[in-house]
Amino acid sequence: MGLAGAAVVALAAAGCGSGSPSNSSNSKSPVSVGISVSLSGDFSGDGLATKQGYETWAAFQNAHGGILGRNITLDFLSDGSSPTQVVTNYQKLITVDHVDFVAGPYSTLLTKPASVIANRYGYVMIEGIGGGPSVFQQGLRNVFDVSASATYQLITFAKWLAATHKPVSVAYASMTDPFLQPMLDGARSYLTSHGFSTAVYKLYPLETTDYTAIASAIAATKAQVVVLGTMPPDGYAFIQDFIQDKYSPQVLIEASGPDQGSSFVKAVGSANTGGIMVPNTWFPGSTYYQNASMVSLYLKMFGGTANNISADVAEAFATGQVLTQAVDHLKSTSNSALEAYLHSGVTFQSVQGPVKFASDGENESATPFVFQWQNGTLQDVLPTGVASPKPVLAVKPAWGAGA
Amino acid sequence: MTATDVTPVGVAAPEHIPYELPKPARWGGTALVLTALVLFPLVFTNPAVTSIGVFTMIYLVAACGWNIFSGYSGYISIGHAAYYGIGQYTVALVAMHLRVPAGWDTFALLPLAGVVSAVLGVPIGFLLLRVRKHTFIVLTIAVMFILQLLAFNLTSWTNGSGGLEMSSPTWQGSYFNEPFYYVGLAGAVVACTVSWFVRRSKYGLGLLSIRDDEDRARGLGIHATRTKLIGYVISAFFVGIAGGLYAPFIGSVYPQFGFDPNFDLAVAVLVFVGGIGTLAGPVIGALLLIPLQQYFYLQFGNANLFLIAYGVLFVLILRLLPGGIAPSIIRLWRWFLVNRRRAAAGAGPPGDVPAPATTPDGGPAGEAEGPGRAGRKETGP
Amino acid sequence: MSILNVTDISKSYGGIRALAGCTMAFEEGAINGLIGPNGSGKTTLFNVISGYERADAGRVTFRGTDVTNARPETVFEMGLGRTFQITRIFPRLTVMENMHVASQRQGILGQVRGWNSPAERERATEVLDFVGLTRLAYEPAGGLSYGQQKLLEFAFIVVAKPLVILLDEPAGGVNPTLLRGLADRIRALNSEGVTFVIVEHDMSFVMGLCDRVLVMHQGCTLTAGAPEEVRSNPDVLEAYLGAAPKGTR
Amino acid sequence: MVILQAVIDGILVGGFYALMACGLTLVFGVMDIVNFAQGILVVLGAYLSYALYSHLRIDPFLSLPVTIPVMFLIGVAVYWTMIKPIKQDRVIMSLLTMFAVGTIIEGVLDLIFTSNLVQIQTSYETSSVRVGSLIFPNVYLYAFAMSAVLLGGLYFLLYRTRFGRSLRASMQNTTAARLVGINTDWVAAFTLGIGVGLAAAGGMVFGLTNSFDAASSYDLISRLLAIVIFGGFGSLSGALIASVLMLVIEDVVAVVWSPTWGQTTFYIVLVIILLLRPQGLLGRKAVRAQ
Repeated sequence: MGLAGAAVVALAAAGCGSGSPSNSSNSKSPVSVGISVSLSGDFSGDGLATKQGYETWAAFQNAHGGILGRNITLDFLSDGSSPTQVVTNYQKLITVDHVDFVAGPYSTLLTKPASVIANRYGYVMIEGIGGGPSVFQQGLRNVFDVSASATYQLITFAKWLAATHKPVSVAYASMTDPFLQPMLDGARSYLTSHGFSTAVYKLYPLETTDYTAIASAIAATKAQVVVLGTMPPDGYAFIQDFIQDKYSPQVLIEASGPDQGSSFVKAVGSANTGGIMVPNTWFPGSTYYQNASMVSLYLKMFGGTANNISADVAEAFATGQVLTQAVDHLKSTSNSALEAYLHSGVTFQSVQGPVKFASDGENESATPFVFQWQNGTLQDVLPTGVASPKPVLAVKPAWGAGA
Repeated sequence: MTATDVTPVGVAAPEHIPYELPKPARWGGTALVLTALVLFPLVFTNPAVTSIGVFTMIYLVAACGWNIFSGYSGYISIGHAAYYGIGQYTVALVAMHLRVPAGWDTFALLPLAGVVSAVLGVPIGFLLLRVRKHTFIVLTIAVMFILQLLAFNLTSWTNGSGGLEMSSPTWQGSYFNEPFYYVGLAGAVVACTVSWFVRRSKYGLGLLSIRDDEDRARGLGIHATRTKLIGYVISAFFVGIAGGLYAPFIGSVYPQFGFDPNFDLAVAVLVFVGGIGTLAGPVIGALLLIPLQQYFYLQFGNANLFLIAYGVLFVLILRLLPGGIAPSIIRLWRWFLVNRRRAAAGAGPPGDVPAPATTPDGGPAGEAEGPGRAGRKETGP
Repeated sequence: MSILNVTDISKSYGGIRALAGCTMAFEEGAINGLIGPNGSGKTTLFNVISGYERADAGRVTFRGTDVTNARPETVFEMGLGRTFQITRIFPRLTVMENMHVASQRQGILGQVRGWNSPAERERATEVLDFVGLTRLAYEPAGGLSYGQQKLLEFAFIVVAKPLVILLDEPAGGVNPTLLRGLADRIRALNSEGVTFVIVEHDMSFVMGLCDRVLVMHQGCTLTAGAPEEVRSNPDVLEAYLGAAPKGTR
Repeated sequence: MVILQAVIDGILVGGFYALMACGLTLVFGVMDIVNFAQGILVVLGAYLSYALYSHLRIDPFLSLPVTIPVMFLIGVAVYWTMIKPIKQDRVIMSLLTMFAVGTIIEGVLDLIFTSNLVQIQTSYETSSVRVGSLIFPNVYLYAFAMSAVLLGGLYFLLYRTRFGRSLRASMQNTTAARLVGINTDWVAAFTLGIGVGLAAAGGMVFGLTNSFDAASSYDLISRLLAIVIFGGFGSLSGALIASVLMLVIEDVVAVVWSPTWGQTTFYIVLVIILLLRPQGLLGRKAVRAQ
């Protein structure tokens, strides 16, 4: 390790000396991390949150000695949510800017081409927001997802349901999305294997703008358990439509939407939030590694309230955390060393909890939380035993009785 | 609107002033551009730059193909992403099922991608070409979305929203892009050559006559439907090839990036900027806009003003260069010639205008509506 | 012997009957004049014959074969070319290119080859020489004056050597000297065996040129015969006075 | 019952799609312009109502008297500055110009409202009327009523007023209209204004029933264009029928089969219709230049 490590450090130093814009107060040349983010196009909303997450991490880490005692500089390029641009961007980051490391863009769609490029240049693609199975099926050894991958997202919920409820029929609906759909299927296969029948299973295209019909179809089944693979907009719409239909299932969990804090409350009305569940890889009040400081720093940098912090922020921050720990341990900026080390089965700490990589790069020790709206606040209720969960409301209050 | 109110050339141009650059300039220019393109990756070896080059080539192939139909026939298709997608899925699926090793072998699939697109283009084109220009524009989009939705829904084939992977070649990063680039360049050369042949052929004249006045052309023995369909299929072929090159380069295929509305607009826009219906138009457009756009993203992508700047720039081009860059160059050249002759002959006759708004190819089709309409109206006594 | 027959052709637009069971025969090798007051259905008849409009009823036969509601391209290929009252040329093509659109080629090879073979160019130039457009051969046709466009349309029909040529007001907007030349050209072609059907309001032109004149009125044939007979026919006068005549447009 | 519910949903939602589609088809009929920016203009309308509601607490429905005129003026302005100068190749040039205009608007909206999804949150958005086992959401009922009123007004404007006459005249034949002394430029400008004004109303409802951002425009425009060719370019009643039909088909298919096939089915129906009637459901034959 010694000699090789030294050599690598020297190389890397030379490498980034030639490239990355070194505008740091730190005497030593900074460690540069290159990221492509979607600041326009379909993913622009999450793209911005992702960028903020990385920025929060860099600011925090630089305040705590950076990496290897060197400052961290972030090199952002915008990709307009297009894989074409992502490909160009990561090649520029690696071959022109000579960044030391690259981190993941937003969404499974873009992480795939990005990780291929990284792999081509022997870079590790460490990411927190590209957990669709297809990312891990590429057979690339340089991809590492610090978050819970799609298939694991709803597993906590499914286990709880199977353990606490008698098998009933479940209504499923999901957007056709490389992340959401596997997520829903993951839960469905587990529940089916535990005797839960399927009342209805609806997939709807991204372009859908009117959900009333799908909602009514679900309502018509009178299913008492509803599992939805939603993005925020349709997440809101479904609940609004259920209320319109006067249909109040006992258990209602949505992939995304209820986690959006105040905008969710505004959308569905605080009185209706009660009992609604959402899986989450992170939450503001989590006691996990450095979470408190991340939250406070984020609020200092970007304002807003803790409940409005998007999970994208934490996922990006966690990515940075794992990178920091690994590199500080290795004492080198060699990507090959990093790849080997991340594969070595070590467990890292992050704002999203422990991170331990399976051979395909999924985070196998990820235990996604389940949250539930109780009395107008989002409480973590599952898994029991982690952090300080509130007891679950096994039956969702009827609409309007939740506050 | 009819040609009547255009100043009669008989008066305007006592001697003929060519509507094209002199032969040496044309051939010299072509040779120059070609050499530049061949040498490009050897000079700029940086992968970030060459990857921009690859995308430029992909769009160049598509643009030339698109222009062969939409440019020459005047039927603007904003749905050719249909074949971009078909090309991508063809290559991905065949490579997957026949276990075609990544690398040079995948390039062997390109003609197949083209052929599949062309074959599917026959029924689709037949259907689309039943309607005339305006409806056609929108109908092409509709068909493109149908295919996109099918790609989402026929999961057993396409793996739906999950998309398809293509294992990428094991080539070194330092020269990974070059093979794609040169294959793309080859494709572009073929596309442009075909475009050149069409423009010069009797068949091409049929297409152009359809652009100007379809009904008149039919009255002169031009089999409009057949002629249009052939053109449509040729263009589908090349766009399919472009898609077939894109898939292995990106390494994955998704419905929304295969059947991509943005691709449609991009191609139409760059051909228009270059000069629709001209030989050089698509080339100029692609070589200019694609690098420019990617560079824009790299430089100013983070600024929210990006979209605004892009839109404004586009409006300006539409406004300042009617008919596109290529015709504008020719207009400039003629203006120069006229002045030189005027200078030679002392003060020229007063009515001596540099160039009418129309040029033999690529000029505006405004008048094309005129006589056509008139012809229609007179049908009632 | 008649080369082009129209039998009981009817065509109406909503309420208006443009053609009311119109029947007429055009003699092979003749220069047929087709006259009649505005709105008597001359142009509609042309459109029906040349396949631009569907007839509601009746038959059109050309060279003995039924071409009722045939597609324009088919009719043309059978040897019937026409010009339009309001000229229709290809404005963005050069005059020379316009001349070549109509020239027929056989087989795929013919389609793939360049659009102007020396032979074709020679013939085109020869026709252009006559209509005096050679000078403008490589200008975009859209730049031509209306009169020039009318001549061009006539020219690119002629170049395709059809057996029958329908001319819809060829004299309109053409200056007198050219007009005389035009008449000569028509006679010349006619002597080579080309049949003409000419709709024209310029009576002196028609009477001077045509061997046979057919008169239409309210969508039917009124009368037909040699120019002088027609001129002396009271019904014709009646028809024209009945519907206030306009001269050439 | 479920199917009946789906049909009702389809009709209610179709109502306000008709608003946006009518704007599009009207503009086309008069000017041969495919207004590619209609999608983003709808979103702009949604944002206007959203802004008025979130800052001045003006109920979205009551904000219409403000937003519609504003959008109308925008439409007129766009015509004079962008469309009128186009001399040749109008059809495609105007299409591209409107696309460019749309891009600019999108950029501006991104700048002002950022790309975070918003929705107009009213008190009545979750309330509904129940008839037997059928549900009529209030929002959609109001929206439907509003659409009816506006479309009725449009009908009156077109068929009962002098302006309407000259507008329909220019629809029939621009040159002729100009000959009989109609100032076709003003007619065109007003028409684009009306089209954009309708987008304001449609956008308001869209913002009331969907979370949206500037990027939402792309899904919208593709649907609107489909509706318009289905109904036949330039035909208002066609657009109306097509909108309702589209939503009903989608919703019913979504219920009895799968939502993913809903849109596909509609598009396939569309293609079949156009095979039989290339000019669309109620399109004027003239559209098919013969």
